[in-house]
Amino acid sequence: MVDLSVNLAGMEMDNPIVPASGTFGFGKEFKDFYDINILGSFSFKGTTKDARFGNPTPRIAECSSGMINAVGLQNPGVEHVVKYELPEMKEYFNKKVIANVSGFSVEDYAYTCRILDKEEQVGILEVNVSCPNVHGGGMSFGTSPECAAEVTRAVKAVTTKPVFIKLSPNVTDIVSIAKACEDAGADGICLINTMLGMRVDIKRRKPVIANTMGGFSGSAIFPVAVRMVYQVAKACNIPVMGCGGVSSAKDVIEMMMAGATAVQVGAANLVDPYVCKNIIEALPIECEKLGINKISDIIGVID
Amino acid sequence: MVDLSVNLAGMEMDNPIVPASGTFGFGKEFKDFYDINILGSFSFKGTTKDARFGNPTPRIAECSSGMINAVGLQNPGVEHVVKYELPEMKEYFNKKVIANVSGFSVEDYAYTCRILDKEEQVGILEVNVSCPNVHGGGMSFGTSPECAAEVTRAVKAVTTKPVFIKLSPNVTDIVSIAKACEDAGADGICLINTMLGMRVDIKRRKPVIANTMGGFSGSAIFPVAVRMVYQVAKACNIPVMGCGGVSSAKDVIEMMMAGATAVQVGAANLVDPYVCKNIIEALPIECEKLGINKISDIIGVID
Amino acid sequence: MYKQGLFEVLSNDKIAKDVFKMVLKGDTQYITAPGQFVNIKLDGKFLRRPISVCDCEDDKLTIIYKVVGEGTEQMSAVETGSTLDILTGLGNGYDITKSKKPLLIGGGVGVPPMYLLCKKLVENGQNPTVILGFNTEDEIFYEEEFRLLGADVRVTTVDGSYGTKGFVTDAFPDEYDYFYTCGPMPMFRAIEAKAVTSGQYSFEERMGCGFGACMGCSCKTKYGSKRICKDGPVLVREEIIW
Amino acid sequence: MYKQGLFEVLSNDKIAKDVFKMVLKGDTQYITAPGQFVNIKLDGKFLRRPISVCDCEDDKLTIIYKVVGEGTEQMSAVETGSTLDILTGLGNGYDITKSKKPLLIGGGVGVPPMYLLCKKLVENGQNPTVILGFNTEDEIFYEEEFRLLGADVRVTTVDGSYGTKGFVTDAFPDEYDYFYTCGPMPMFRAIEAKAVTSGQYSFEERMGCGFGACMGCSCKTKYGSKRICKDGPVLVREEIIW
Ligand SMILES: Cc1cc2nc3c(=O)[nH]c(=O)nc-3n(C[C@H](O)[C@H](O)[C@H](O)COP(=O)(O)OP(=O)(O)OC[C@H]3O[C@@H](n4cnc5c(N)ncnc54)[C@H](O)[C@@H]3O)c2cc1C
Ligand SMILES: Cc1cc2nc3c(=O)[nH]c(=O)nc-3n(C[C@H](O)[C@H](O)[C@H](O)COP(=O)(O)OP(=O)(O)OC[C@H]3O[C@@H](n4cnc5c(N)ncnc54)[C@H](O)[C@@H]3O)c2cc1C
Ligand SMILES: Cc1cc2nc3c(=O)[nH]c(=O)nc-3n(C[C@H](O)[C@H](O)[C@H](O)COP(=O)(O)O)c2cc1C
Ligand SMILES: Cc1cc2nc3c(=O)[nH]c(=O)nc-3n(C[C@H](O)[C@H](O)[C@H](O)COP(=O)(O)O)c2cc1C
Ligand code: FES
Ligand code: FES
Repeated sequence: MVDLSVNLAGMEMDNPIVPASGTFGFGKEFKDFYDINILGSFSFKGTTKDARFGNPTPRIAECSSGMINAVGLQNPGVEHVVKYELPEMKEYFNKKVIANVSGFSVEDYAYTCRILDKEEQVGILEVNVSCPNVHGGGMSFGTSPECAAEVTRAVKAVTTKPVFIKLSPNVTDIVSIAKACEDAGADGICLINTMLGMRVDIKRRKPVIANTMGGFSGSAIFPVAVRMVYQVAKACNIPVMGCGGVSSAKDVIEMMMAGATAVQVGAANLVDPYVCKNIIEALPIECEKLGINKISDIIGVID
Repeated sequence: MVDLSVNLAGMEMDNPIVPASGTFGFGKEFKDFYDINILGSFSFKGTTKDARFGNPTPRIAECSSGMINAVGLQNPGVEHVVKYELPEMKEYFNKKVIANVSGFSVEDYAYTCRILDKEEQVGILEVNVSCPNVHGGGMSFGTSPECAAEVTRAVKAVTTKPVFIKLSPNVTDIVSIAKACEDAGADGICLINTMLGMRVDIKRRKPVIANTMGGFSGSAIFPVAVRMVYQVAKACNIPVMGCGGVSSAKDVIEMMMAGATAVQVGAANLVDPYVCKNIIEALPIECEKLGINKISDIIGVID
Repeated sequence: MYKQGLFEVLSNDKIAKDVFKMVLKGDTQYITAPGQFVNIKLDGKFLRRPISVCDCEDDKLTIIYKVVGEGTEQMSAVETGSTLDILTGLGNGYDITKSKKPLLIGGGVGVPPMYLLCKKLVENGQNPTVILGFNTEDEIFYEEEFRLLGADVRVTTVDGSYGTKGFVTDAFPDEYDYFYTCGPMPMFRAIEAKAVTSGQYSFEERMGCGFGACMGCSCKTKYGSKRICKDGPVLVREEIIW
Repeated sequence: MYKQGLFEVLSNDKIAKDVFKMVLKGDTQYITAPGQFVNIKLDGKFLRRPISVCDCEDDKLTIIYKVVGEGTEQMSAVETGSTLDILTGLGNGYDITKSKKPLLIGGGVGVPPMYLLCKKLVENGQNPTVILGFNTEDEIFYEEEFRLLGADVRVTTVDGSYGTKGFVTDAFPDEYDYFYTCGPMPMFRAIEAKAVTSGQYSFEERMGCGFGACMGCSCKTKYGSKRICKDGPVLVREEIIW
């Protein structure tokens, strides 16, 4: 029997598979497809201080081996999440969940994390720094080491739960940003978020996405994700949660060898709702073929 | 009849189709497939001051909808190019060619461009600033507005031919870099070069590419390319040559609507050697369907 | 409840200009209401393609689709005997408990969901009047099929090449106590201006998942934000913000 | 000269453990020398897959491939009657003008190119000796086919389950005036240590294009850099840098 368990910054997981934020809602839609308790954990929809409708539609565009989304962090706000979503979730998910937190100012992040810190169901706070900093000229927090570190410190100050900073790949030097987060006290790094992309509707002569640009994800971005996971895992001493384009057990193994302790699956859930279940079932078989007895042995084996 | 002609910084082209540097050699291999004089032009293999063998093999990895290469600028050096390749090329290509120039110091670039400036066959100098700056800690010239501008000025000082700076997409803020090049005198911008990517051979537990990482290209990167072409074309007043993931006439139209005056086709040539011919044949048909009489009318029509 | 399943293509035929009818065989038990849709995986395409259920009887599913882009182009070339991966049971569907004399209005490829709806209403003895709107004669399909269900069928064409010349609103009956519609936005606006009763509209939106997980298809309604794929595609007249 | 063409799959059968033989029909006129290869496009894969020509007669092309990854796995499932997009005429191939008593050494999936080479040498009356090296009995293929060409055939297996126990070098004949080989690197090293004549080695490298355009497959030789796909895959012993 292959041992699939991993320890992610103190959170014991039966396996490394984590549906990525924004592609799994609060788990409700997937429990009709399979028992989601088979998952290592899951990261719920990006939650902000206040409720948000998000961007105008169309919010979705198709690409080769991927898609663009411009949902714009639609969510019911942290109070609603704590009052309704988490209690309901308890009925169909009995493991610790990962809380994905977004914000538009450092105070936003701290506010939301302080509330989520009290929730026993939350195992890890995953702080998405890809949002535009409204006090910082609109560039996202994740584009500068200083801003990312500032968010990290603010969040660490209000919680005792492990804090993962989820980084944006749209940067020149991912390592410097990851290191700044580590130095500011982050317990782990999650990467990558979506890449900034755009498609044009050549019939209408307009961008497909109402918001012009959006977040590009899916198998197309896998090589960029593997590269960044590798670079960050080599440079930092905190665990990395890998994400970006994963859709098979082999992809999971590849990302773990590159340095990931756990692996998130995003867009693939939308097109194949069973993908995480299939991966969890295929992992022991693929591991056996490769002579892997304990999956945690392969984390970062690449030189 | 659809008019496919475009004027690229003064260079009149029968159509906007340009095979991208590094995927078309010096054209020799393709003339056995079709008469390459049907092309708008082509960009020849990245040429450096001295001959280079490039990186160790394996240099190639497969990805979803794309590939990674780590050729490492293998080329015979500018003297050899001028002495042998260009004269030979004259026999099978009777249009102006685009000379792709790489370097590892500002002096390198100037040296190579000064020599190529004298070549009547060369219509445009395309300066690839994705190479590591050996005097600048190894970060590529294309990652900072200052370095990119410095290269631009050095090249402009030694040539009267139009100079296009070919930018790397692996940056936080592509617009600031493009604008710095424009301000430094560039006649145009070419983008995007490859994205930094990596694959792992899970059987061998090693990176697939001997050099660990490499340049990721092919249809997978198209949405990132369209986005950057759009951003740069909106921000700059010099023409943009679009590149990245193009493999069909529709892709060409999409990139032109996003702001490109001419469109390069890279990795697609390697898997379908006839792709540029097919695109040139399909373009008038697709244009007609979309009510486009003159392809130059659609350049940057997107708001 | 929704479900992923493999369906065998029994037939795939052109029935009007750019319009194809595909009959599939598979597990249809999750298709529970007219107006629901299915989401179809196509080789080489990342996202699935949402298509309304036109008819569903035992293990047979009928869809009608128009070729408008790469995906539907590819669908039109799918051969009999091949297999498609389809998510079924998506969307709320029409609520058919609302009326005694319903009016059904389908425009273009908004016609297909009207068929199963019409069938159910006829079965319930609800006596539907059906208006099918097209631009021109060569686009018309399914007129005869609706008639065979026993409905009062009116066809309109914008250019007058067949049936009543004009828009669907030019063929409105004098009597109806409720309406159901699916079709393009301009048609919806015309109906909104003319209709005097309550009714249900079925909307389209570009979708990520089709089953409520991604928030790709949200729209604002008077009662808050709704997902077209899960809380819709059918919205009642009273909640819609135009 | 090379050429893109569509080939019809006439058969695709398993002939040994993980090893398949595929016979294709199409325009083979660009295949001009044994040791050349073809480059096969597979649905959903970005890069083509290079496979040696095993046999080529009139419009029939035979290849033999081992399932080692996703692409070859997919190839093994290709059905008879379907069509593959293939580039043909790639690579230099073996130069067969060099010898009177040649030795051919194929290891594993290095065996296939030896077949057409053997055929040509026999046709020329060059009396080849052929050594086919495998790890174990269930991997063996084509022994009989080589015998039918009229060659002196020796089979070796590492575990001794069939033929001579050991490596190909354990079955070297006393007399040969030249050698041709294709197979894995360790086998090449053993040959290099034992062979006393000149010869030709066929190399493998991960390829971008397969026709000389991308510089993806370069290797250093004593006479400068060469592209395995175009200047190779066959290199002569004297130029190789080990
Ligand atoms: C609930 C619902 C039911 C539908 N029922 C039918 C039907 O019964 N018959 C029919 O012909 N069409 C129907 N459509 C529209 C159909 O989904 C699109 O025409 C189809 O997806 C176009 O795909 P394509 O690849 O040919 O076009 P492309 O433009 O190449 O598609 C690119 C992307 O845009 C999406 N897209 C494009 N147009 C639409 C659209 N109008 N609505 C939603 N997504 C779109 C595609 O799904 C794909 O993700 C329905 C749409 C929805 C949302
Ligand atoms: C000139 C030449 C001739 C060949 N002839 C034969 C033959 O006759 N029979 C046979 O079984 N095999 C042959 N091979 C090897 C064959 O190309 C690979 O086994 C095959 O490409 C693996 O593809 P895959 O998708 O199954 O493996 P994957 O590992 O999934 O492939 C991933 C990528 O790596 C490349 N790759 C993987 N292994 C190799 C390799 N050994 N050499 C080159 N590229 C590789 C693939 O082409 C693909 O681009 C030859 C290779 C070359 C270069
Ligand atoms: C529809 C959609 C919504 C997303 N919403 C969020 C979000 O709320 N918070 C977040 O951190 N990431 C969000 N993401 C990013 C994913 O969590 C993930 O980082 C990214 O999609 C890359 O992984 P993938 O290629 O597997 O999709 C979203 C992605 C998609 C496709
Ligand atoms: C094998 C290979 C070699 C390349 N060599 C060069 C080069 O020498 N100079 C350069 O500027 N770009 C080079 N590129 C980048 C391409 O010109 C192009 O910018 C990039 O591949 C994106 O386009 P594509 O997605 O169409 O391939 C190379 C790309 C490939 C695939
Ligand atoms: S398409 Fe995903 S929620 Fe509707
Ligand atoms: S594979 Fe492209 S040059 Fe050899």
